[in-house]
Amino acid sequence: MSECNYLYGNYCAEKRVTVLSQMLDFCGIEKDRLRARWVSSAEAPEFVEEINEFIDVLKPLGPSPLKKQTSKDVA
Amino acid sequence: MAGLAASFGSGAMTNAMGELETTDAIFIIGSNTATTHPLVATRIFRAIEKGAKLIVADPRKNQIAGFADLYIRHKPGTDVALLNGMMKVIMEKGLADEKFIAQNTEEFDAFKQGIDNFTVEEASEICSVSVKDIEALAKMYGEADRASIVYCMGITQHTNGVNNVKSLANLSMLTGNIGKIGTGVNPLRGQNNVQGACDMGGLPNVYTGYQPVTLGAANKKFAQAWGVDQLPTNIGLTIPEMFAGIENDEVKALWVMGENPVVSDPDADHVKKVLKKVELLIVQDIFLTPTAKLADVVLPGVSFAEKDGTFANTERRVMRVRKAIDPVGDSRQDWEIIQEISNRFGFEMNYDSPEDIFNEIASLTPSYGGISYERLEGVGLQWPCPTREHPGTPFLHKDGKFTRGKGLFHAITYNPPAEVIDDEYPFWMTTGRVYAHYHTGTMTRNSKSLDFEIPEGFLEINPVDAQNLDICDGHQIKMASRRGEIVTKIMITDRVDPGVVFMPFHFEETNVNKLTNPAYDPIAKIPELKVCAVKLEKA
Amino acid sequence: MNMNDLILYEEPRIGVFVCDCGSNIAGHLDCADVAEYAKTLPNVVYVKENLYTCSEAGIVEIKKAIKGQNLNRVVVASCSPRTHQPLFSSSCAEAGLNPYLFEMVNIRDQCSWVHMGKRDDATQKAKELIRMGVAKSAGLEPQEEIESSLVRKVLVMGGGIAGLSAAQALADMGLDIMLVEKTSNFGGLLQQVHQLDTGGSARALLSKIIDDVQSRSNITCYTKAIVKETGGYIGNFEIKIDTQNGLIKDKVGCIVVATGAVPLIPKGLFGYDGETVISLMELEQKLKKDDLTARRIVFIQCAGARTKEREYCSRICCMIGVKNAMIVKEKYPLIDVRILYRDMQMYGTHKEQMLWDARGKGIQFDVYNPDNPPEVKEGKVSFFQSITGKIIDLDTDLVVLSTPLVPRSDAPAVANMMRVPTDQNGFFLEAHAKLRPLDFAADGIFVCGSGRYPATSTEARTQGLGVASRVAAILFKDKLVKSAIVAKINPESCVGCKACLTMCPYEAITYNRDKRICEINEILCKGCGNCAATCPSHSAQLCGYKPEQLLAQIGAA
Amino acid sequence: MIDIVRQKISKLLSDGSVKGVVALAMANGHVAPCLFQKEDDLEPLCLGDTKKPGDARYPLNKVLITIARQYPEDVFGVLVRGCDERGLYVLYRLNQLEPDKVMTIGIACPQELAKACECKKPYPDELVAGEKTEGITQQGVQDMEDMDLSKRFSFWKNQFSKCVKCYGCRDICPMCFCRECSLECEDIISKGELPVDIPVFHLTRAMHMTDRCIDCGLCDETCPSGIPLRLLYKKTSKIMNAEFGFTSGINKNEQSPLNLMGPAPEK
Repeated sequence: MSECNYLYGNYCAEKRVTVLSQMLDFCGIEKDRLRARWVSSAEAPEFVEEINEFIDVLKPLGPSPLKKQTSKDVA
Repeated sequence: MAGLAASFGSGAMTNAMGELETTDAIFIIGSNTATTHPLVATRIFRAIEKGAKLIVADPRKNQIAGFADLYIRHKPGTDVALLNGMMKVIMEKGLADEKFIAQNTEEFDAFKQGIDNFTVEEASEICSVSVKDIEALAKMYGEADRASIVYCMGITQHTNGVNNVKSLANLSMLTGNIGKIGTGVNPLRGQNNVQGACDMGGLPNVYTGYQPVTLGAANKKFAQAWGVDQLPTNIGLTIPEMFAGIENDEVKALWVMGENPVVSDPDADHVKKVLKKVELLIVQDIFLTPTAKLADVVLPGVSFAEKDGTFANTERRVMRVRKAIDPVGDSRQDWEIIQEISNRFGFEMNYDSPEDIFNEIASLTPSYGGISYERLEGVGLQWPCPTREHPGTPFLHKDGKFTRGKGLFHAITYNPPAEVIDDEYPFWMTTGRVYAHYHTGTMTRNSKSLDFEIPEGFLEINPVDAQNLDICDGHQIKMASRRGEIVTKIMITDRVDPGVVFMPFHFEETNVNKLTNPAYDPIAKIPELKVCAVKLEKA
Repeated sequence: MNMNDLILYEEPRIGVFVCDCGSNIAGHLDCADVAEYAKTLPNVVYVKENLYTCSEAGIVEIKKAIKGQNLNRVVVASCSPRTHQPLFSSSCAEAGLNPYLFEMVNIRDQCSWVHMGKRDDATQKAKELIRMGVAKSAGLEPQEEIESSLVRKVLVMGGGIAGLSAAQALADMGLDIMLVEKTSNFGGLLQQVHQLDTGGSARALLSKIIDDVQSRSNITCYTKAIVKETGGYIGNFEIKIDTQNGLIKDKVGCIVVATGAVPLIPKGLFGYDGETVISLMELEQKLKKDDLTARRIVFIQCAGARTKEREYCSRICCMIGVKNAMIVKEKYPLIDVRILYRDMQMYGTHKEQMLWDARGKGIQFDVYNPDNPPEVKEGKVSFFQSITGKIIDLDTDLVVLSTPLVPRSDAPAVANMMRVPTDQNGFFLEAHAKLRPLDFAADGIFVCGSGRYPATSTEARTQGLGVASRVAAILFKDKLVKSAIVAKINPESCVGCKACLTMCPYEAITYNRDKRICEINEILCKGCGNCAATCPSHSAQLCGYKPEQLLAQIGAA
Repeated sequence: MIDIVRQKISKLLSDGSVKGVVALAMANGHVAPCLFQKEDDLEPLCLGDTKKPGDARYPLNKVLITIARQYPEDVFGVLVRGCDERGLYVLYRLNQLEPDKVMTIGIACPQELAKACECKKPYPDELVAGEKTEGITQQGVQDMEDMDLSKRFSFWKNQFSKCVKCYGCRDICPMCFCRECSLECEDIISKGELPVDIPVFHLTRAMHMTDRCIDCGLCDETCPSGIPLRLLYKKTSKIMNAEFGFTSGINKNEQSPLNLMGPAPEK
């Protein structure tokens, strides 16, 4: 965590993600749909692993029930 | 108004807004409630939370339709057919309240005969709604213990407007959903004080409280109160009649108070022509509206925040309105302007205050007889309130005792709109409102944030039609009717059916009322703003 | 209106350059197909696939296209922006295009490299990444680089070997140096050392350097002096030094922090008493004075290191322990020397060789278990020998504790004054251990020597020289030119809530009391975007990463 | 109670310690915010809630911010309840008001009002008039958390669908002071559309309220569509408390963990 190029940026982001994920959950949206991980640009394998893991979590959840339809159905 | 008056004897929302929360089914037809009447919508949402069923019938799938248990999309101008089809089902399924009909209504047989000659299949054909849906609609409304009807301009702004309303009245009487809490036929008023303006005789044929000018006793009473020998007994002119009068030189001067007919009235180009023709045009408003721009004299009125007096809202509730700030600049209270002009014409008015005027209203108007400023403290009173002891009337026609005596059934047959689609003008066009704007935008379009929200007009069109016209979302389209043409951007959406387009009328720049049909209902004189035939072409 | 602003009113004309990177990219995805796809994207008017876009030929290609095709945005899809963005954007600038209208898409590190063997997927992903980059580039705005003046003078804090070396090298380059030492003597920790690991005398080395430094006309030396205040920013630091002759105020362009570290005094550890149980540094003193009387010496490594309080490895103590053991053995061959250790940290071939030589000299090494540490009792060290499973008692008359270097007690105060961070152990934390080892995150301030982490004299000297070259790279420019990727605060909408101010790690934001708004010092701003993420009214925005630009990129995903 | 308040204001005005006092006045038949500047003009002073609890509450601090922006050198008094005082603490923290430019006239809310407001602390730290009454324990967030996920989803989807985008929640909010609002930023919130982006519109506001909301409940009172907005913001407060041990507006000088660099503080 202490390796952020901008010193504390990731800590600050993490705090906001903490709040947001719980708010999503409160609104009935699976909090697993939001994820923050710290992977440096030099860590390609870790990045792949993280993304694959995330995909494994996301797939069973299916598309978001809020996904916008292309046409606007109500006004 | 006229339709309800004919059926029930009183032309107003029969029940109180709050009662919507106590009902089992709400049938909304021709009302974009969530957008135009958010406070009524709030009650409806609460009702839904309590388990009430919501039925919405509208040619356009508006916001509140998203909450409906059943949404019916019928063709514009086919309300009577839909309602008759619905009543056919109700009668066939034995959902009619025969006891109520027998005890409290008249002319049922004539009505029944009309319905007998009509089939659900015909209704389905005319409205382009499946038989199954009409049956579901009938059952959901008919089976509810208490059911409320809510309607608005989608019902009234038709050449068949009065018939539409009478049909809704028929429906409520047929199922006994009238004269009880949580039932009724409820027209939503478009402005905060439309009801009040009508109550005050802002119609060509009545004094306050709907006392006909043709009625000798009323006439005499008012003459006496105002200290004159005699008052005219002939009925005045409606707006279309005034315009016609200007055209044939019978009307020389026009005083427009808080209206913007250049944008709001059908066939706008014609309206403009007429207003230019009239010898003296006086406009009283708070902004220099497109109509005020044509005026010879502009009188500065006051805004809501500077007003003092009473409003009567959609549920007949008379409420105090108090100024928050003193009138700005040279502007004056409307009553002061009227009084001043009257005095200059030689008829002395010497009212001291709105309360002074209100006391006169109460003394001359039976339905307002028991109301005083003192009693209006708090939440106000719903008329009729004839005596000082009367608690006001949340809902009308209690226990089937209609204002006119018995509820009157009307046999109504379906008539198509005044203008129908053909090969040359193949699209049905209907108009309405959007949430960010109010009426002709005289106020909302002067608000930076509201105008930012929706800054320009747009035409809603079904994806199928857009594809056929080979036009993309946000692009410009030329739309023409027999009366004029406009160019506007389009919004592709399946809120509307193929063959039907919708456009809001708030925008002077893309004034859809240049296209609308000025043909009006023969009784109510309300023009057919909600349906006309147009053609579309890529701009 | 200048040319740059005019671009905002032009339709974007985007040129896309897809790089094969030899086989690095083209080997794992279909670059030709990607390039073909790029042609279909909105506003893209020119697409070129290159074998190596970063080659001379590739650069010429970009420049030619900017002029010939009248491009006003350039997107290069290739490797890591960290290494190649400067090259491409400066090439754009050479062709007359504002360098901030350049956008880079990395289709190597997170695309071709991670999807090896999935050619179709990688190709598809590259297309999507380019689509996102193109979408963002259309909204890019030209930026003016930020320039400021430079004071060609350097403050070096600390007169140890690191600071001296830095001062020396900077003086060689002709810069003015203020060398500030807190104590009365230069030389730092090395003054206590007897003999260097390389064999030479510490004193000889030091006096040579100190004499040289003191003889330089462009080095002003201050002893018994303390830096009281630092303000300003790179190129223009304002400093106050408390000297024997009173307070000095001056301006310098860069600051070198070489404040060093101190050995841990092992009070309360292994019966430390300073006489029969001593520290490594005390042993150095004894060697210096030549008064070693012991016959049996036991070294205990990692004394007070790698514990709960001090988790880190001090790195150099193993080497120093072995070095001193060898000196002892050389000088007094009859002394029995044993070293008890947890694991030996003898990095580099030279030190590794030392270890073998030490064994050859008869120094005995034994492993101890930190869970069951050696015990020092009256004339005896007992420890558990895990190979034999026995408790071994060693008779001894001198125990030497190899203790770690620890941060100076005033390090937090220095960190606070300089507004630079320290790590969890209290050592100064450089901007990036691998990519920017001697820089602080705050521009113009550098670190060398043991203040950064325990270092040998050779390392400290090397770091000092390294810092000198980092400083020179800045101070020998005509003027300071800084990336325009900085945050800006819209004075119209700012409500002065100071949320950004508390979030800026570089202290680049100040509150303007008169205007009641927050303002950004663009020289100090590093473009991290913390303020933009914090501002409730979007008044703070990061140039080149505005919400609309990022959202266009996301929207195209 | 009102007499004590009137005396206090009168004193502040007469001894010149304040330039004016922002409080409530009964004028033209309704209660409205008013800036009192002369001790002789205190006749219409009132405390709101003339008829029933919550009848006339106004974000007086918001009025005060507007005035203070125009007259930054002057000291003003302001009538505060418990919630208003919490709001002041946050506004000090966010530099919208300066503590030494504000003098509070604190009044405690009667139990009835505290109950109607579901107020955790119905009195200010600095009390001038009224009796301290018990805070109310809140159950709403817990109840919502106890529902299962899909129920929560449909609940909020329905609630958010009712929004008519009137911005009443923002405009009444004593903690909203930005000149430009994210809710009107086209890049985030699509305009001209109803229902508003679900849940983006309301969650955006909630995220902005995370370390600010002082749980006064004006948003709930104002919303014409009856969306339980306060519940949403209560949840953010609960998270802030559970994760970072922070409660907005409870301590005068406490910085928000979201505005501190580095990792979350130890609980």
